Amino acid sequence: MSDPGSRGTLEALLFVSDEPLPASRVAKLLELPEADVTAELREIAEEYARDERGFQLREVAGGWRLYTHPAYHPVIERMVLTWDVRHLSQAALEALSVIAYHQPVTRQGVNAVRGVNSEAVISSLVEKGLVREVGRDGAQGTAVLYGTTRTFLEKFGLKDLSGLPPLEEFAPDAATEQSIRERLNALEGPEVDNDDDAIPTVD
Amino acid sequence: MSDPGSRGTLEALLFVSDEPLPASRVAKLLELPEADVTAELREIAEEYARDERGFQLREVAGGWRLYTHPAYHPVIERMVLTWDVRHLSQAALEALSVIAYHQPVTRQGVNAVRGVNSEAVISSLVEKGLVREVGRDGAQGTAVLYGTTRTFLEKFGLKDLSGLPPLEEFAPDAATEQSIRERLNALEGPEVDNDDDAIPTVD
Amino acid sequence: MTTYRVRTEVFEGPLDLLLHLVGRQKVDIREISFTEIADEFIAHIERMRDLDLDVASEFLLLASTLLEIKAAALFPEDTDLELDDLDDLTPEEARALLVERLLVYKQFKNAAAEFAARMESEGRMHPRAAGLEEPFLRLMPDYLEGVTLRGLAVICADLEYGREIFLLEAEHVAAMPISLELHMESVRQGLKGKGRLRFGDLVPAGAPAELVVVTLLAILELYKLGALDVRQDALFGEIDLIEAGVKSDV
Repeated sequence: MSDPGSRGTLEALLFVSDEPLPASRVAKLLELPEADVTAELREIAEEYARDERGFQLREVAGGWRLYTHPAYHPVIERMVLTWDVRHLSQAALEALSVIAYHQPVTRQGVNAVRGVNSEAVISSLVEKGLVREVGRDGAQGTAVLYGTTRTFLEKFGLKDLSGLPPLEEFAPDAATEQSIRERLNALEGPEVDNDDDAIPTVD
Repeated sequence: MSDPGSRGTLEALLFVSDEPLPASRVAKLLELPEADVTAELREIAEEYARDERGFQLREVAGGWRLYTHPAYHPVIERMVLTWDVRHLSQAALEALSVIAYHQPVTRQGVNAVRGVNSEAVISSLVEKGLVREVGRDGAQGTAVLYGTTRTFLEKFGLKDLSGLPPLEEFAPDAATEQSIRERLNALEGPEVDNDDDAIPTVD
Repeated sequence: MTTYRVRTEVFEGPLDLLLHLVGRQKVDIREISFTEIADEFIAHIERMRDLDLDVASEFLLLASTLLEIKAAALFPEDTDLELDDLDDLTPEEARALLVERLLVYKQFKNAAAEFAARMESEGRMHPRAAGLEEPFLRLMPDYLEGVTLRGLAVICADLEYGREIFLLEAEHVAAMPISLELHMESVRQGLKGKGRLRFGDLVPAGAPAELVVVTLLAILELYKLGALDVRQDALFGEIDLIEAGVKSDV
């Protein structure tokens, strides 16, 4: 029953952890190969899903953590006051996405993409623990560099930053791109159409 | 799957509770007869025991609560003992004292009293189980409110927070206060002396 | 929820706005028509008037953003070196720059939508956070070894008195920014235990105007947070502050 690598042991350890539990740490504690621990954790995760348990085991932010199943969110919400993360504003989400993809990045870097001052929005992201100062930009003197936190990974269900969907996926589609180009060019009259190839690209 | 009285629903509710959950409360929440809820809870408890899970469902004073299975207590103990044993830094003690006296308080509140960013320090207090999230500041959107834990109370043998010594006991005496004022006025030059009464006091 | 939906349509910056305008009409980059854009705003506000004053005022905020567009020749000055000399660019080059900027911005706007969706689905899962059970708590290293309750109280009192000295310095020595948070904390502390206070207790007669203003702001902020209740029985009468949870008629 208390076989070190058993499901029960892992369940018990996960149960008392209030942060993602790295498989490496469990492996060290139980003196087992990390691969075995990871395999057993995967199996537990699958078992919970198969048995339609009220909870699930997920790999997030560098470790494994137990969560409730999303199907029961409404009833949990009725019982406990939950932090509704949906309340991030559009502005905050934009700044967060720029920081997530461009980190480490200065506030000016975020401003440059958004075309608007992002100071207040970044402060609110720092306050919410989603973004933190990760250093100073040597070239720009003392400009603060921002990056995302482990809380960010947890809140967005990411194992690590490599789990971010590739930015290319979000490139505007051909039709949108075409319409932006056309509409900005349209007032110019026909001679501009020929210039299309000559447009310098900025990246 | 999300049938109100289902095993999944009850599991999810038990999962997010860190205190015994009365069957009557669950019954009210789910609008089900208490007897049905109790029967289902018993069944879940038996199932966990039968399947030799790492956790068990027990009826204790005041309700039902999930606990780790005693068979795994030695390994949990070993895990707890591997935790960081360094003592608290001065910064951590400051943050802890501010949280103890001002709880529930946001990180911004701690920053305001300490005059420096307290993010890392608060995180370390949370990790050590001395401080925990106690809610969200509704007015400020999603800012986390911090308070001290049961561990904190136990360590100091306090029944509750009202046992904290009143801060006023430790306020500087009149003489100290006077000397602070004089020192400040000295910097100002003679014409300010008349303003003595106008110095705002905030207590 | 309706408000929330409307709010997502609110522009926040020049690029956001331009992107929107581009989607609706033709925009000549060399000569962004301020009139046209202003008309656009007015039309929005007309539509919003019955809906939500907040939304309307956000649009007004945008009007000033537009002025910024004009003033900064479409881009905030400090953002991109290449854009500082926008005047030197040919209209075609300027247009091309703007197109690229809009495309990049659009890309992140799309990414932000994905983030919103992820956050929404993550918010439906609640992590196990119950932590250690009692029997294990005693095993935790004693981080508080040698620390006494008295010690903690002294630290906190020192910090608060340090803060007061800082306040005095701020008032007397230099035009330092006055922290609203510090004052909120002070008012909160003042009320704690006593239950109620008069405004005059916080701001003595003859106090500098800045202190009166910041104290009032702190009170309003605390009122907004629900930390206290405010009563004033007569016009220009004494203002009473009552700690939340304390009976106001006592």
